[in-house]
Amino acid sequence: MAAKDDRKSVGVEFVKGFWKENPILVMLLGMCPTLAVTTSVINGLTMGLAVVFVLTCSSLIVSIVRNIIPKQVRIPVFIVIIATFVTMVDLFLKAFLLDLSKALGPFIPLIVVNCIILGRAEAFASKKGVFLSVVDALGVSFGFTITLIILGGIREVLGMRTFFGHPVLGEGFEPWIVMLLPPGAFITLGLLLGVKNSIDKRLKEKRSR
Amino acid sequence: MKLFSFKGGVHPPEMKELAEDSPIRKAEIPKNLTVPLVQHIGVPCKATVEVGQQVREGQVIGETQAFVTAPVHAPVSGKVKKIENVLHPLGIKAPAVLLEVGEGEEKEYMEPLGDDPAKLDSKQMLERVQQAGIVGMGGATFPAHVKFAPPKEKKIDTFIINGCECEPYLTADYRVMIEWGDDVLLGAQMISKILGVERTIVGIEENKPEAIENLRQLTGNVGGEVQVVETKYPQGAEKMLIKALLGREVPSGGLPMDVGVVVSNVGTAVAVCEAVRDGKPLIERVVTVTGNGVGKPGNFLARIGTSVQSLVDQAGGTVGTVGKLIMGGPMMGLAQSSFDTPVIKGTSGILIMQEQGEMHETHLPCIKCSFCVQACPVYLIPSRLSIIAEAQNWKKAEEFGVNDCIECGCCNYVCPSKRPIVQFIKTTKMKLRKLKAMEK
Amino acid sequence: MGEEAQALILSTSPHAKSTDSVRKIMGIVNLMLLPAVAFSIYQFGLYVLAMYAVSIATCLATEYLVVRWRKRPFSLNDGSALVTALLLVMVLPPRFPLYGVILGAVVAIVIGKQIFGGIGYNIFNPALIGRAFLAAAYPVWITSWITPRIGVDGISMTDAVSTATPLAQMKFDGVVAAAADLFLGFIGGSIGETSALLLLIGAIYLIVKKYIKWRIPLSIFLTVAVLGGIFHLINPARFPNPLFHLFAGGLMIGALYMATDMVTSPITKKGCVYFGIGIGLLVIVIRLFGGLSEGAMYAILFMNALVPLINRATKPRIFGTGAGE
Amino acid sequence: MEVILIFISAVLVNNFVLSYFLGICPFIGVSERIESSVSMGFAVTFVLTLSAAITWLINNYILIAFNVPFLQYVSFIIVIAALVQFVEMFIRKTSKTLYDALGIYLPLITTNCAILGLALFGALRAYSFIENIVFGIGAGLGFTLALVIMAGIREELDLADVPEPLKGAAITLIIAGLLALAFMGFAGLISV
Amino acid sequence: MNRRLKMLLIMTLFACISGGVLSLVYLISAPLIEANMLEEERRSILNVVPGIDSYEERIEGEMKYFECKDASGFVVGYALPAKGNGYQGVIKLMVGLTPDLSEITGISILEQVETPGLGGRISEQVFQDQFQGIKTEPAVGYVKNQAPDKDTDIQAVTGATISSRSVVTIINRNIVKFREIL
Amino acid sequence: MGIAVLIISVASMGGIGLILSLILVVADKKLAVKEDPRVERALAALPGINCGACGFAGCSGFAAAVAEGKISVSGCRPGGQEVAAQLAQILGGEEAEAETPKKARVFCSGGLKEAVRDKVYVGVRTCEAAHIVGGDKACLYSCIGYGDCVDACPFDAMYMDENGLPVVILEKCTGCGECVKACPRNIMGLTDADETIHVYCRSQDKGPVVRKICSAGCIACKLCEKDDDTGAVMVVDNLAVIDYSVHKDPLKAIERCPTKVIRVSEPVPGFEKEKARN
Ligand SMILES: Cc1cc2nc3c(=O)[nH]c(=O)nc-3n(C[C@H](O)[C@H](O)[C@H](O)COP(=O)(O)O)c2cc1C
Ligand SMILES: Cc1cc2nc3c(=O)[nH]c(=O)nc-3n(C[C@H](O)[C@H](O)[C@H](O)COP(=O)(O)O)c2cc1C
Ligand SMILES: Cc1cc2nc3c(=O)[nH]c(=O)nc-3n(C[C@H](O)[C@H](O)[C@H](O)COP(=O)(O)O)c2cc1C
Ligand SMILES: Cc1cc2nc3c(=O)[nH]c(=O)nc-3n(C[C@H](O)[C@H](O)[C@H](O)CO)c2cc1C
Ligand code: SF4
Ligand code: SF4
Ligand code: SF4
Ligand code: SF4
Ligand code: FES
Repeated sequence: MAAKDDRKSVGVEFVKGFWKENPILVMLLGMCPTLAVTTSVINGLTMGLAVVFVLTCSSLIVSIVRNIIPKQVRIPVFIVIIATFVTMVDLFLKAFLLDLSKALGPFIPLIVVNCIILGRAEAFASKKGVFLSVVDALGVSFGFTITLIILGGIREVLGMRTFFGHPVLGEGFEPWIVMLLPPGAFITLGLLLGVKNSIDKRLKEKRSR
Repeated sequence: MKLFSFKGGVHPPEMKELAEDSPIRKAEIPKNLTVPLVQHIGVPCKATVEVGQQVREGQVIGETQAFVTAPVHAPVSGKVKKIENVLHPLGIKAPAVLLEVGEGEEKEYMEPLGDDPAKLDSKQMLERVQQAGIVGMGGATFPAHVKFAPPKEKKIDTFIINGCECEPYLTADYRVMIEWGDDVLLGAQMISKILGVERTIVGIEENKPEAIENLRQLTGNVGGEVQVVETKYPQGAEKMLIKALLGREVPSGGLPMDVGVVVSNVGTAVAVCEAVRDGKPLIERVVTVTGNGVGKPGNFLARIGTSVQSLVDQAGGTVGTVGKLIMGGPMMGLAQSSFDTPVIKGTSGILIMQEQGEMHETHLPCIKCSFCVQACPVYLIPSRLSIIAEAQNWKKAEEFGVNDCIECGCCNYVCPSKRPIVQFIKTTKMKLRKLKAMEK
Repeated sequence: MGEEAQALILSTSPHAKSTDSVRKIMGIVNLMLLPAVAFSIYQFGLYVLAMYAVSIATCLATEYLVVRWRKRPFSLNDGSALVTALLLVMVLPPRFPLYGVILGAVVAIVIGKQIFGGIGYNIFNPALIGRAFLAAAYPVWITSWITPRIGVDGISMTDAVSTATPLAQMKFDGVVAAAADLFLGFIGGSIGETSALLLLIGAIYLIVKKYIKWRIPLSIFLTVAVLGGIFHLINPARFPNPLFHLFAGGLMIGALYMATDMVTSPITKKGCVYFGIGIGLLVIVIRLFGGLSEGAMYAILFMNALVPLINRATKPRIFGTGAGE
Repeated sequence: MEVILIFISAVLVNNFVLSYFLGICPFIGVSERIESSVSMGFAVTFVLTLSAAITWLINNYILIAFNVPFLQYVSFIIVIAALVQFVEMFIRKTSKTLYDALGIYLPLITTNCAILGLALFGALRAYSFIENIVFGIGAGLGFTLALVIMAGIREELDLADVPEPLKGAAITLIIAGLLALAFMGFAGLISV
Repeated sequence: MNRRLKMLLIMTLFACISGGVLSLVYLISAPLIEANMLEEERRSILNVVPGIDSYEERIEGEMKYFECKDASGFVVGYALPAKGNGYQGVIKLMVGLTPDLSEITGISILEQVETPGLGGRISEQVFQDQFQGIKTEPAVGYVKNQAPDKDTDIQAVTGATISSRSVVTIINRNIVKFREIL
Repeated sequence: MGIAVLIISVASMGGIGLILSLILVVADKKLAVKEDPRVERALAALPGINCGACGFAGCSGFAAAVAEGKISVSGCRPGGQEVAAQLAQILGGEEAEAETPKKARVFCSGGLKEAVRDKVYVGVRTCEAAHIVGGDKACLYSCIGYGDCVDACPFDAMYMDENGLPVVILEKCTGCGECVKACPRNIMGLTDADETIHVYCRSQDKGPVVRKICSAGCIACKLCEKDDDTGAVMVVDNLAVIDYSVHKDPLKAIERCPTKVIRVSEPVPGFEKEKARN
């Protein structure tokens, strides 16, 4: 049964987003940006950081105001809050990192629809205080970011022979363009998911023994 | 000429040459007979005799009052040695009367009714069929008197004698048609009279020209018509035969009588003829003993209860290493675990196959070649069914029509992956029946 | 009682089985491919032989490893991996790099087949998955062709004169090759697709053996011919004649050997016809209006994806239900 | 002609799911059975078309007219959310059958990238009103196509011997990848 | 308080706050974004019409173009934004022309979603540079896998004929339209 | 300019917000639909984000399915364990109190070592399928040994031992009876958790027959019946049976049984017999 949350260490709360409650690999949420922007590590990283910002800020606000919001308009209000932060990120990118903003295209605004999910999930776990909500949001969004980086890494290395823009595979390796295309994205994520599941299975077997 | 036929089906090697030229021989009666009390579909019989009691050939030894049932008669005169559970050809333990053959020759037959169908009374004949314990001898062993008395609202217009014998190896019906053609046709006329139908057809596969010839000639005297159908398994399945001859489709879950037809095996016709004309109950039948595992394949007129071992001995004993002992044909017959099982009313053949490596082959995943789909005579998708059944998704199997399967084995025969499709289907049907029973 | 000593075998009916087996079917398909394989080596040189060898070795090794890893019954000897290996090479350009062949073979077996559970379960044609993956990974190489019988003794990439396939010439330059040359195979193109004649001979034998469902290739050819003919009549200058369509590119090998792969084609007769029509339609659309010069591969893959739906839509009426005759 | 190209592009060439990666969550979630995938597909098509119209109006008559483009995301998403919620309530009240067939899928659609993505792409490309609606219909049908195909495949694979760790979402993603490979054949259909 | 009234108020309130906050953020970032955009535009124009001093945006009906002048105010060329479909999606580009429109002074691919490493190579400088000095009469053309021998032709990117052809077609189409305007 | 933008955006957002909330308010009033309270409560417990990851059309679909018991409470991925617990609580309130707990037992002792196998079975390796032709053991009442029961157990409470017989892990067994349903030979049976003495055979063959084909079966020698004084053991149809309603442990019978087919097993922890014995 759910132990009292305050007894859980902050660390645990933070770390669970990386594996046990990884938004992509476990909850299967936020797949669209995951697939779309991971053509390179830097894109994945930027997207991830954008999510970190939006999620943390909106978690903060949502957990503060949620008690005054009537049930029927809860979702619309949350959407407004999240969309506000998303717009900020977007404006920021346009102002300072135009190239990245172009590369990520409309997937930055799409954080809105993902974050409703995360924000809402956070909101209903009503036992949590403001602080733990933020920690939780940070954990989940960093889990998201790391997954994006892994995925982006695989695709960038195989698709462009580079990692973070630095050549890592020799000239002899002719890059597989397919990794940058939709099929590469789907297949890589599918396999990644498979790897995660089989590690989980192995861990479970080990524990049961 | 375009032959009558149906869609689907397969052409397994016929292998009839092993026994088709061997005339019907009266089989020796062994010392002991095992007469199971369940030899039909329906309510099992109860023994009406006691251990130690003397019985006469033709005497009733098992009976119940239920309608869907058929009495069992003593195949020979002798003494009741035991009444106990024995291994039945169906692979179960079932009660049987064990007889020790006595010296006496006296019989206890019923009174003959006459041999002119025109003069015979339908009701009396029907009663006789019931008393004689006649069941369908094509394999289904459904009590004949029930089949011949369809509910009033079903108008029957055609009676079909099933002379296809589409199962490979088997030649019993073929020999009967050649040697006892009169009896077959006479029996057919009697049944037609009972049913009150105008049209009587004998359907015979093209590969039995002698039988066709013989019956064509005889129909001149006795009446009825002979139609030739394509040689294709399972032409003899009644649904297929009706489709081939009349173009009618027995509805799913229905019976031939739903399309105004009754189908009977040639052996059944002979049994009816003998019961009416001679007052003889069903105590013996023609059994083909064949296969590459037996020395001299042949056709035997054997008493019910004769052990397989005894018949095999008379057919030259076994040859080589026996792999399978099958009661019935290779396509639908039941594998037996012992040579001690007795011949029963539904036993049309005993097939002994030498050991072959393939018999131990295990199956592969379905490669969706669709051979089975093309072969299935009732238009199912056996491949899908077998996969569904393998995944034990019983409900879905029902949606895919598993209960419409006639278990002909065509799909299984053609499958290059050697999938035990029929076994999957049988298991599923059993499971579904069990689940239904449990729901109630 | 003597005979009883040894145990009888118990199994359910039927006790007779046909002599067809997966292994035999695959074996014969392999055999029927051989003439075209041999001709392709004659056409394009020993390098192609090396490609076949590499592909076969990789496919078999991959299959073996995966099956062992999954602890499934040994499946190597069913011969299906060999079919995949041969067909994969047959749809590649004659000077495709060997490590590309390895990649394609691994993808074909692992992603195209084993991921779904191995033989029989795959949705898409494994060889075509391999090729489609290679096309997307190395789009330039997959469209680099050489003229047959020039530099055949050579092993390297450079000694052969590069050329365009008849379809590419048609598409980008408006040149239409002669049907006879196409039919006999004296033109550029993928390794195994060049000789329609040899492919047809093998396929006819397979049709007679009923190992391929004739409805599929027939409806593909008819659709392509009819649609191609209609467009040709509308604008002969822009659209080539139907014969050209039939014999150019991968249509022959695709229609005869790849669309007919049992595992990935419909199981009903009607379904096969729809499947064939779909492929024919897509081939024409892609060839005439798409960005690629050859659409057979994508057409087949796309229709593969539709097979479950086709099977469902054409599920036969169970005997004794609905409208009988 | 332009309209036709937009349509073909949205359905086949740049299929929303397989090429633009929009609406992946429901694509994975609701593609287990063919019946529900068909319903879901039509519900999405309906909402996409509707929101294509509404967001075009908002974009052109409010955001552009008053020169406040930065309110795009907020206004689009909130309008869509409220709209879908309203439609759901409406259908639920008016027709039980329609609700069972389509309505139950509506809430799922709000949080689906495809809807917002459509609105944003439409605004970005400055489509005309008609073009935007055709774009919406095309995107919806493209989504439906991919979803139904996937459902067919998954029903088939239900009984297959798929390696344990790959069952479910993983194999679905891989199949989506293979589908995307197959859809690459349509590329170039729209080129000038 | 009435539940429904509360719903109304809260939602409106949050919408207003959002509008307010966003407009503040926008006001801060707007100049930067504006500058970014202008800089990009300027760069692409300078790229395609070299050696100019100033340019001016003109709108004629459906068409937008830039009139480019040298230090003395002479029109030394035009920069023409254009777009059309490529292999996979829309290609946007800027093409620079001499004042009589007979010759291309340069092109610059602004946006494209072609296959990376293939059609995507139309964004490479080598490909774009080919267009310098290409004659536009009767029309720009392309050849494959060989050096062009006509002064109207460029060489297509290997394996990406369609993308290359699309670029050429887009250019031709817009030049024709532009001629009608001038 | 700045102020203008501020006012416009506040006004337009306010306008949009106002209109939309008006619509929703009106809809809330006019279009409200009554729901099954359980579904409603389940829905309230769910995240409400309609992600679709559960395979249902949104949270309400899932809630309805859960309320009808069609799917496990743990089907919501974003919700995780907490939601599952809440749902279980919501639904659990109405579940009936269970009677005496039952445990599954394996009523066959004829494993690979004990039972004679006199034929070779070829075919699908499940009990149900093998049962059609009789399996490979000579005893037609025996456990077939392909473990349908083990596969059917939803709680992982069974396994096959080296001797080819299923074993119930009594601590894990919940008495759901799935194994009983799965077994085609009626080998699996449910008994009260606190019963420890059972006859581990189902054979109705006569003694001499059993002797020939199984070294562990009931040979119907009737020693148990004769020598036991509790009256709880009887031989019916060649098989010893225990009458549990007698509520007495037939300890003598255990001693007497020559094939040790009547055995006493360790009590299940937590279910030790409380009633006084003999
Ligand atoms: C697949 C299959 C094949 C059959 N083949 C024959 C056959 O060859 N000859 C035959 O008389 N009955 C055959 N039957 C049985 C018939 O369907 C039908 O039950 C029988 O002819 C009715 O006659 P009866 O009641 O006298 O046995 C077959 C049944 C099935 C399902
Ligand atoms: C290349 C080829 C084409 C055929 N085309 C037809 C045809 O168009 N129509 C037809 O009825 N039979 C055709 N056949 C004959 C078939 O081999 C055979 O009649 C058919 O498969 C019968 O079996 P089925 O209808 O059960 O599949 C063709 C045979 C071959 C070898
Ligand atoms: C994965 C893949 C991506 C492709 N991308 C492009 C592309 O971006 N631009 C293009 O013009 N053609 C593209 N093509 C099309 C082929 O390369 C086509 O055959 C080529 O345009 C023909 O030109 P060629 O005559 O120069 O070989 C692509 C093909 C594939 C398989
Ligand atoms: C007629 C026929 C055609 C086949 N065509 C192919 C093919 O195009 N590609 C392939 O990988 N395997 C092919 N196979 C082999 C085999 O069916 C295939 O590997 C299965 O899809 C593996 O499950 C073919 C087999 C047959 C019998
Ligand atoms: S599914 Fe049944 S009826 Fe059809 S071929 Fe197989 S056994 Fe015969
Ligand atoms: S015959 Fe066998 S392999 Fe072929 S489709 Fe049927 S079940 Fe599958
Ligand atoms: S299936 Fe049920 S009764 Fe049988 S062992 Fe498992 S938990 Fe116990
Ligand atoms: S107990 Fe029943 S189900 Fe279990 S292995 Fe034995 S026969 Fe099979
Ligand atoms: S991230 Fe879920 S639908 Fe796009």
